Amino acid sequence: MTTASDPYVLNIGPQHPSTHGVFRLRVVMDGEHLQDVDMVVGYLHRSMEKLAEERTYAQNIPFTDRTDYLAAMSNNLGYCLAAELLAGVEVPERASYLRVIFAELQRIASHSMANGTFINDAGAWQTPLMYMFREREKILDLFEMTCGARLTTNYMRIGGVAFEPPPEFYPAVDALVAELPDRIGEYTELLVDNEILLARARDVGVLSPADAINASITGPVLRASGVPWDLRKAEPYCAYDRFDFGIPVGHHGDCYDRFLVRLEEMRQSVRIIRQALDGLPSGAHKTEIPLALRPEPGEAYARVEGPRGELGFYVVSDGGPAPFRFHIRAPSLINLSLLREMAVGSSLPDAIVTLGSLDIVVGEIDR
Amino acid sequence: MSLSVTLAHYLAVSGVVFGIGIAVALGKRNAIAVLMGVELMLNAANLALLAFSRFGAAFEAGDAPLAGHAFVVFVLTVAAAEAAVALAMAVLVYRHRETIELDRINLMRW
Amino acid sequence: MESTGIIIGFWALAGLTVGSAALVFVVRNLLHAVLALVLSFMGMAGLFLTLSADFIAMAQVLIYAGAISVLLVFAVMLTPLASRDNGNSLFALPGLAIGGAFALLLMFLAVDVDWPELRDAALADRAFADTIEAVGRSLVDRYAFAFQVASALLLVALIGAIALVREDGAP
Amino acid sequence: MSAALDPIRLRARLAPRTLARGVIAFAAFVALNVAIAALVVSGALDGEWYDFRDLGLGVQQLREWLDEQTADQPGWLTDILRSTTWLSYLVTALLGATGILSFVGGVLLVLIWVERRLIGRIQVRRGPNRVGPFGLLQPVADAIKLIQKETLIPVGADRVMFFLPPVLVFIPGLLVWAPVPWAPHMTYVDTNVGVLYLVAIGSLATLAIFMAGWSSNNHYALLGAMRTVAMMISYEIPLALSLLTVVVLTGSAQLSAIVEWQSVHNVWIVVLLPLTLFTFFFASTAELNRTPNDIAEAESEIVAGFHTEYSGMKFGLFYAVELGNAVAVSALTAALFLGGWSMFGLQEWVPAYLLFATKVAAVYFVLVWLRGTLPRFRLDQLMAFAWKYLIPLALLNLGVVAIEAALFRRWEGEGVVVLGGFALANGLLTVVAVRGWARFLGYAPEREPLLRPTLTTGVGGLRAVDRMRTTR
Repeated sequence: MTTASDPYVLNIGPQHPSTHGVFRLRVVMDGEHLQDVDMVVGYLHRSMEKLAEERTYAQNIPFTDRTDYLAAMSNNLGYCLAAELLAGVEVPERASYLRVIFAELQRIASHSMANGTFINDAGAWQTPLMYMFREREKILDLFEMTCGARLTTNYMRIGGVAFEPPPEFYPAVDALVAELPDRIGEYTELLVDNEILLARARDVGVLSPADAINASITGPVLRASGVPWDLRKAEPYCAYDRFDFGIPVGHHGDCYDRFLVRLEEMRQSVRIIRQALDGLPSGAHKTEIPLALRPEPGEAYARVEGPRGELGFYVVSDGGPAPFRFHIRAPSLINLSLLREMAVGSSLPDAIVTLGSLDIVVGEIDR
Repeated sequence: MSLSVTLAHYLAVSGVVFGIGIAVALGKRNAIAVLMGVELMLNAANLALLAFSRFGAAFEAGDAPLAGHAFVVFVLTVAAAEAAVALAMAVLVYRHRETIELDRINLMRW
Repeated sequence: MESTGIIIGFWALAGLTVGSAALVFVVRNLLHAVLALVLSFMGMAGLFLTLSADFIAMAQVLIYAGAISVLLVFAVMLTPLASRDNGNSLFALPGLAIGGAFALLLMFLAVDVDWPELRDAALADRAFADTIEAVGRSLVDRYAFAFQVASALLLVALIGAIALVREDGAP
Repeated sequence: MSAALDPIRLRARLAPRTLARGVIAFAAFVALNVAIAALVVSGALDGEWYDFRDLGLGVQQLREWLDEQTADQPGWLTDILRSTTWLSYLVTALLGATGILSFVGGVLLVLIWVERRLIGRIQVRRGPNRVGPFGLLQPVADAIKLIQKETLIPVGADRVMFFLPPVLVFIPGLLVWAPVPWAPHMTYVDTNVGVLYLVAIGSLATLAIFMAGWSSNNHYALLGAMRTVAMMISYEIPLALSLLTVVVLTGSAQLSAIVEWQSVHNVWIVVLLPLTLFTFFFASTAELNRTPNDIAEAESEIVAGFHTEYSGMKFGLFYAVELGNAVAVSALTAALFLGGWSMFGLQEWVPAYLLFATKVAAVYFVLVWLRGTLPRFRLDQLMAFAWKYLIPLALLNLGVVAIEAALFRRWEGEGVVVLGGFALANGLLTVVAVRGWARFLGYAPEREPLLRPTLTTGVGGLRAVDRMRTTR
């Protein structure tokens, strides 16, 4: 006979504690079980790609801050790489190293946030989140010290970085780098092998390597599925080919692996920062370029390994001072695309944990 | 006028509740409501048993002073069992017929 | 029983019990009827307390107000397409008549018969201080067999209920 | 913990003046205690109404005095009321009710602050510290804010059933305090069905919560209510079984008698029945909707569960009841498992109710600690844990303890030896049963080692995945 209850529609969001912004899941549920998931995006759409066509290349850098507002540095970097590729601008060695340092600091900050909110979604009442915010806060202090802003940094420039870090930056970052492994060890003690977290996240939201590749999923989510793919290794930009680091690869492809992969990436980022600080060359931090950059007509696509995955910027020039076409390959949006496949058939708490493990930033999804 | 409460008071309350139980059990369409009537009747019986146990001189047996209480324990057991099975049956009937109105469950087969 | 507390308690609780039992018949919403029923059960537990049956009163609260009422609510919830009203059947009037007749008969018997009941001092002597031990002893001593049968009945009811509502293909 | 407190490390900078004041205060404290000790030793307090160690004595004597006064003076009032003891009943009932109400009210106001401060400390932040000294008035400010707020009624809500639950859940929240033994003579309702009373009271809130969820006309609320009801029903069984285990061991369902038993045998039941304490505590957290079992109001999933639609003071009542129940469970844990007011003879010196309150605070701290630390389970995991794990273990434990209790009655003479043996046996049983049953159910973490992510330096696509699989 038929089941005793009828499916009903539940709107998770746009205002809900676990949608990480304004994002809506329209869920068809049978009791606690999900029969269908529909993702409704667009609440935060600011038409950045269109706006960029009206502004000069340099003026577009602040916009990239506002897409993925948790990883502004990586966004700056990706865009500047694309613009440099398009205009053929050489970047000084020191600028490349500084870019690596700040991008990796940003990765640690972003992964702290990602793991913290993930654990929060799994039900730990804010404590791990607060712990991870503590480290993120120190990193944001470093950013503020260097460029005056904490969240929307606007630090990278076409041809280098905007400012030389102040003298007090180096002892602070040394102290942080020395401290971070202990802090990450603290999270490991609190959370890894935690029975409840294992019960909640192990074998939940499993994504097979083939599915992940077919859906063009990137970043920690892809690596957690077992695919060893990292642009910093596959297609080294800046100075990544000069550093010794590993890329963590998971074996189950579940939420727990995503969490562990992010945790391990934080450790590797600390390694990279340490090496970059040790080998920081002297010289100019920026190549002088004309204020109104007018690249030759053509197109360029540059991609970086952002905290959320492959962050690509596609810029087309018609010879004018503003891009003719500007497109952002937002990893959050593409990683989110398989949520339906991962969540349908599981229960509501599993879906929430899966969503949390994908680490979406709605500003980037909607742009 | 005596204000004191006697056995008759309790038995009267028991009788009234029992009557209401009968009315509910006979007069309601919904199977669950009928079950509620039955529970009311059982409760009334419990009250009568306990009242006799408290007041009854004729029922005093030396070696079993609380026979009424023990009986009530059994009645409670039976009530719980009966409620579980009856409600399970109501749910089962609902699954087949999409109704639990006794007026409309009038076929011997489906 | 002449103590003031018992007299006040009896009349208040009797009013509560009978009134809310009547509400079960009167209200038009099935869930409201369940609530009225629970109120009636609670009043009944209070009446048991006035009869110095503390153990039974607690068991009444636990089983009726705590368990059976939730069971009823769940049954209502699990039958969503059935009407949620507390409508009367064709037998409403005859049922009311029969119920009223029964109530009148029982009340008449209660008042008319000269019950061989204890009074005053003899009654006060039997205000049981420790029913739980006495009931427990009688259950495992004099009524041991009945106790076993009752537990078997509960087990059978448990298995029966599970077997009835189990969906095909459920593990 | 130490790492958590690290950034707000307390640095005491003592000025000489402050130091001198502190020394004087300490000396005064010691002198006061010596005076009290002398008073206690002299025996002047024993059995008197001003015995501060047990406020119940005073009430008892007040009651006897009132009975004497009313017995000899038949007036029109006693004539109508036909009984002479009514005044003492009335007065003591009012006294007890006032005591409980003021205690619960005060506790609710203070403990909100305590909980938020503690969690703040656990979470490397400060917690409320703005309103009043140390933020102590924060709960008052919150209450005022909540009272001012508009009470929203959702469209399509069942009004009667929407308004009743906040009140209805409060009733068991207060009633549960009745049999709690504060000191040898300080129990409001010292009923000998105390434990059964607790179980019965505990089951009452279920229906109110269900009403709240159902009448809100909101899917989140209904989901929360369904979860709560399912969980409360499931966890009532291990809860009742664990309470029953204590009753079987001590031979009484009277809470004061259980504490008395622990006092007489100089042992805390937690030593004898560790598994029972675990069952009781875990089931209690489930009944309380506290982490790790707070699925009923899991804010990341179903917003606020059954009270999603409640605003203003109605929400405040739910919140307060939840907190009050947490304290009540702490009190029951302290009374049943941690020796209640007894403290190996210390209760002769220190007011017993203070000892009890200290234990309650300690257990409450554990509850807050759990809340600040653990993630939450999923509904089906919790249900499976109750039915597959806790209930069988509690039943096994009950059987073992029944045998032990029978043995204990026989050999009561050698209390220390026998109880020590039981403690050892039960501790061993706990370890063996917990691990063995877990393995029987198929949980064996050591058999399948957790696979941590592996570090590689090469990159690739699906073929690289296969390569990694084979080399692993």
